[in-house]
Amino acid sequence: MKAFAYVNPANEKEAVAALRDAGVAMPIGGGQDILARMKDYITAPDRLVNIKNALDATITPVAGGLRIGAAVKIVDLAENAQVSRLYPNISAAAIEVGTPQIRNQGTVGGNINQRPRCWYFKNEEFLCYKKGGNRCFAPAGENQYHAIFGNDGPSHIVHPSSLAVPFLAYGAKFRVVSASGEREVAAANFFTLPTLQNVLKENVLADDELLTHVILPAPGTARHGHYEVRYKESHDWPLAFATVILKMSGQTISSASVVLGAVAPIPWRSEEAERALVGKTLSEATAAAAGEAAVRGAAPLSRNGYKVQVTKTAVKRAVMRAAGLRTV
Amino acid sequence: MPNFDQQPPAGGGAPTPQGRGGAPGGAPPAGGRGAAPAGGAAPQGRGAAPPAPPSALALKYPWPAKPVLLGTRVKRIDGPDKVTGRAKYTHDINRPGMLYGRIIRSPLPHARIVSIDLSAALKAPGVKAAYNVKEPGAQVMYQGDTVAAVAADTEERTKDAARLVKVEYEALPHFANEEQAMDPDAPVVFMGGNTRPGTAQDVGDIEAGFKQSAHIIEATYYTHVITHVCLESHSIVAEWEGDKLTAWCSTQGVFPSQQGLAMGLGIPAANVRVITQYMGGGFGSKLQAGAEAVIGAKLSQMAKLPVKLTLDRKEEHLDTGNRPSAGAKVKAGVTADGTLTSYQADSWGTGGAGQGVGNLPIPYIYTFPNRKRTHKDVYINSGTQRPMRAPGHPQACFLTEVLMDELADRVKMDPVEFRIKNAPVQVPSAMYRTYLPEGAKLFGWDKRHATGDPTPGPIKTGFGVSVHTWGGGGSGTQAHCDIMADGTVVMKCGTQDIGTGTRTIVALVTAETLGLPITAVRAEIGDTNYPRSGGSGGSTTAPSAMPAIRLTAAKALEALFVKVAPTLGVSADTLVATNGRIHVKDDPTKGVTWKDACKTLGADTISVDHMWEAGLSSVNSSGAQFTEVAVDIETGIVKVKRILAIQDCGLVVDRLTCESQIYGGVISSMNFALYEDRILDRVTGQMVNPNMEMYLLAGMSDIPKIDIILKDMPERGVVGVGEPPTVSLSAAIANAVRNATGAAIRSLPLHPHKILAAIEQQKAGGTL
Amino acid sequence: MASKDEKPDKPERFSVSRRDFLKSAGVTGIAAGVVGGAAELDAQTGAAARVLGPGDVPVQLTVNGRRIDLRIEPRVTLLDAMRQRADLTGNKRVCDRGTCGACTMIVDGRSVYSCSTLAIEVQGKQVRTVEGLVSANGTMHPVQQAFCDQDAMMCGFCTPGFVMATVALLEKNRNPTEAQVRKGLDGNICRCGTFVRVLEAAMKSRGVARA
Amino acid sequence: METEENLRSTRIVFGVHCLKIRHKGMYVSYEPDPDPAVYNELFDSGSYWCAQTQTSFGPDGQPVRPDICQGGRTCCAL
Repeated sequence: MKAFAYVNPANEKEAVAALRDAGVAMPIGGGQDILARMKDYITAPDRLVNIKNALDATITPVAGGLRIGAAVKIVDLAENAQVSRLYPNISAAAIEVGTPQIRNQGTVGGNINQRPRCWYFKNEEFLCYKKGGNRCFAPAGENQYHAIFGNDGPSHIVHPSSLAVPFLAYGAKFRVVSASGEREVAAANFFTLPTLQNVLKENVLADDELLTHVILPAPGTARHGHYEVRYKESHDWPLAFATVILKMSGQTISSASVVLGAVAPIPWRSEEAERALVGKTLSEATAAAAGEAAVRGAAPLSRNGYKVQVTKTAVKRAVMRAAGLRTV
Repeated sequence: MPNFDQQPPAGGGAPTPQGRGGAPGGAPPAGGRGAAPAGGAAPQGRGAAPPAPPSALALKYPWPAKPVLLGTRVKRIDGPDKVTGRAKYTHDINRPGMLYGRIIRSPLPHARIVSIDLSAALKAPGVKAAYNVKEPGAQVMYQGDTVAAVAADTEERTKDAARLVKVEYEALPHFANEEQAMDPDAPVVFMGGNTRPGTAQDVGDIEAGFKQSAHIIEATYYTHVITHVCLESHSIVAEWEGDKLTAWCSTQGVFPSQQGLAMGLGIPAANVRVITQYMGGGFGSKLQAGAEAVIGAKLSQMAKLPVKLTLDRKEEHLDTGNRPSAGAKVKAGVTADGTLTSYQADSWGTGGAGQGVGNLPIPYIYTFPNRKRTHKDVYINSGTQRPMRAPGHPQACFLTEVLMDELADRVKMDPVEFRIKNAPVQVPSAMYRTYLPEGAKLFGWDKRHATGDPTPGPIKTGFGVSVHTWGGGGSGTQAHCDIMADGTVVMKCGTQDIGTGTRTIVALVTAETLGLPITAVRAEIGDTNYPRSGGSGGSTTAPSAMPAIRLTAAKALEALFVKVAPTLGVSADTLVATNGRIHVKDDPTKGVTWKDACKTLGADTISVDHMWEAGLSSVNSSGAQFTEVAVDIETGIVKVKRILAIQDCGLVVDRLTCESQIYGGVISSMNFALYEDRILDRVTGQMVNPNMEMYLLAGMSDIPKIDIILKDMPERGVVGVGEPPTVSLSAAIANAVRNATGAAIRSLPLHPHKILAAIEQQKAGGTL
Repeated sequence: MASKDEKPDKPERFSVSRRDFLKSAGVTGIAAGVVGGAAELDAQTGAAARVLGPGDVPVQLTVNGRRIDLRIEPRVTLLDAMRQRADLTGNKRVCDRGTCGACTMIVDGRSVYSCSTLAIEVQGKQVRTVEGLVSANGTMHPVQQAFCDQDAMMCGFCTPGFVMATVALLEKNRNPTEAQVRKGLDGNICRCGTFVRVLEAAMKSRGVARA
Repeated sequence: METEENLRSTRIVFGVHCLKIRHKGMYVSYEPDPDPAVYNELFDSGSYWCAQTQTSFGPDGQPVRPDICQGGRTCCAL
């Protein structure tokens, strides 16, 4: 880890000011992702700005929804009664993040903004697009955990955030501040598919901006289902997961939100699956059809074709959970 | 210590009553050695030495018929030190003025070093020493190969300085996997060739055997490379006083490390003292000092200050050994009634750069009367293998035991019944004919369905079984016992405790022999200043050390009897020590307490040496493991639901720590089957998962219910048990997955992609 | 040497200049020179947070109820500060990347990976290491005793971390179910394979008096 | 004596192989089996190293193995 200077601002204003530095300044939340990257010299800031004391760490009701501070610890999100009542898929995702120790340290903002888990990105030897290099090692290499959607390149990572997926599905907005003001960005517009111009990042956050809040609209009456497929039950990243929110009109699905995780460079909304659900009644057959629809556009790499089947299953089972059906 | 073949065996052999029955790789008692040299000629070199007759002491002190402590559940004596953090491992040794060392390693799998520039590093803050481990012009043969080293006053500054070392490389052709190395068009990367034929065998007439066969299976089986992942990384704290080195090493052998450091540094072995009081995990890779220890000691020598050099996790994955891969293209036959006929295999495997897989005892355990085998060691540009927990056996077991289930299916026999039919002759070290039916009954094997779970739904369950063997004998260890006038007992032995409980059983056997509680004995181990012992490898620690401890304690006790006897007015040979007293054998009232007995020593101390003798230990063990798994056929995820492990290890010394080793072996085998995988990028040859996040290991939620049946065979003496229980579960899991899904599972690890592909293949036409 | 179906990289001179790798993380500007010690940010930013380091700075910690004063760089982790500067070597460094749990300490009542926590960030918080579980009269914590009784260790290198994770779990939930215990200990890895007995020890420790 | 068997066998023979070659079997205390096939099987993990370099490469940078550590290399000590 390269030596760095450390700033511990007390509020948003100080924090964004501290991010402006002649060298490279970066925010540190729970630190669970950035410190590991710094130890591996993937990231080498000259200054770390602690945002845990500067940003909001509370969960507050607003307009029938919730406003979640970026400094809220993942454990506190997972165990929050309002969150689990209004947004059960967020609780379901949060309790599966990392390990107890990671959930105790990691923050909501850090989870959303963490860098890719890709093993090429995370090893210094591989000078890939995301490290300023001129290639992605995945297509010719070991791509068993890489993307099956959004694979136009240049990078084939999967987005690492578990929380981003249900946030997007629930229509969250992210509040962002910088020295020059603040803005709100819909979660749906926050994450970016890689292009040669933006490949160094996974979202629209500028280097001097901080994500301060996740603002969740009132969920209305809905059915919720979340399903993660994990190789290991203990600490592991999902092979694929799906979050499903269904609004019902009587026995019929009137609207559906289906978002997939760990399958694309961004949290991946599946409009195909949503279309397969709307107008249908809840059943295992509907769920299976949604699963099939979800993967119709999949474009796997050489060694991750199995993730198509895994993703199909995750969608099917998430719908079944929303329907209150037994999944296995 | 056995060394070169021409040296006569030390100590002689004490054949166990059944001879060498359970030797791996073939059918005891005669013939059938899996990898016996071709042609059947008697190998030259070592001759069969007549067993040394047991001494009078050994005859007088066999293992007690009615032990007080032996075989009971005795708590680890160093448990309190470990749970409180008081136990000092090599990583925990902090010496005054100590520097931190670090090795600069090659990022490339094969390259020539063009230049190394240490100048910036030498000028960096806090740096006290740096040197080239390899000189320009030399080649690095794998990612992680050593290039240079540096030491500075804080670890952070050492890492900074290491990054200032500028190395220029010229990349050379490399192999990232066996396929690339075996390509006939590949350039020659390794001296002696990229592959090399290994031991062959040709026994009987395989063609005749195939002609008798009602069914023949031809298939390819494969196991992958895994790394040791010792939690305490390979490390040294080196401190010089003049030309004498004291080295705290995270090692499985203080004496092997002493020799390695001496030869690596070019100094007399007598000038090296190695200490290993606590050691954080050793599975074979720590039997040698390793380059890392020599480099740490050199840095210390150069800087004239103590140096701590602890490898980081990435270095551990890259350059501290691995378990080699093993594959075999097999053709095997069976008669209609389920008798094995012929086994033909072309096997291969890689142990990395210039190293092969070693002996692969296939076919494992079972008796194929006709066998023909070729083997090819394959060299790739990865870190070199080091012995890993039962070398060759987990691989050979998988390659054979999966085939056995497939053969059983062909003849429509139950896998347990089929194994019993073809198991080697029943002897105390090969108890398959007993363990298989016993385990089947306990496990509820009668509930096993035929191949392919017929129940609806995505979750399919299946049962699997596998058996194993291992050596685990001992010899040679020496010990020293002091009994002092105040009653203090100290047993010293240069063996080391790698977590198996050696310190505890040294104290336990001493206490048992002296009739004392275990708390009355101080066990001092893990130091080359103590009497000589071997490395803790090959499951030899307990069978080597326990006879030495027993007899050394007995010799000390006899000396005490001589002192005490006159005060009791009896002759020394009438005395025994039980329950904290020394008394006449048939009259417990005629005696004195231990403390009073020791007072007769006056100003004297009893101080005796003795060593291992035959008769108190033996060799070879056997075991069987059963498992039930659940396979989600829509995701390919395998969950192990429960495990039953039956294991013998001769005389059980401490039941509690012995069971712990079996649990550990089983879990390690489960990791091998399901999770662990050293993954090299096929293009660049660099490891993509050199950490503990992407190199997967089971956590608490992945651990199934595990039942252990520990067979006590006191009449056999002590047999080591560190390795055998880690051999067979991976094959049993694969068999259970096959039983659940009906799909052929012929390689590890059982990653979801493989399971789903196997199911697809089976649906598309099947492989059964 | 790549396999036939994939184009091998041309052998090339590979100069290990690390600078290339560092200009890569989606960041502004180029690496600045050494930033001075503690200083005020300049006026144009309008903010007043102090910049500490990158050199040694005073760091005051409360560990096991005892005050420890250190002068360390901001980059020093809590684990390394304890192990290398305070001779509290009970908690171990194994993966050093927040995965294995051997470094688990309890900070303000919650288990954390001390390898992935900066020492400078736990000032003002209550830090507990495995050494702090033993009472003043030398009695082990009931969880430590249970680990000894059940032989919930082999080499013992993961043990302090498991003990701390178990204590944190039971302080949060006095009577967890077996499933909760498993999930609560999922952040720790044992390579010797002592999980069965760690689970037994944790289950036996349920409801025990707290430290 | 360089017989074909010596070359194929993993056994290390004094007078044939370099004195600095090491393997696991040399460092564990094991009652030597009168049958060399058994003995060598048990401890032929296929892992060899050089006592001088403490790696699987000799001082000349070439691999350490019984079949190539038998003279003819500058570093061999027979």
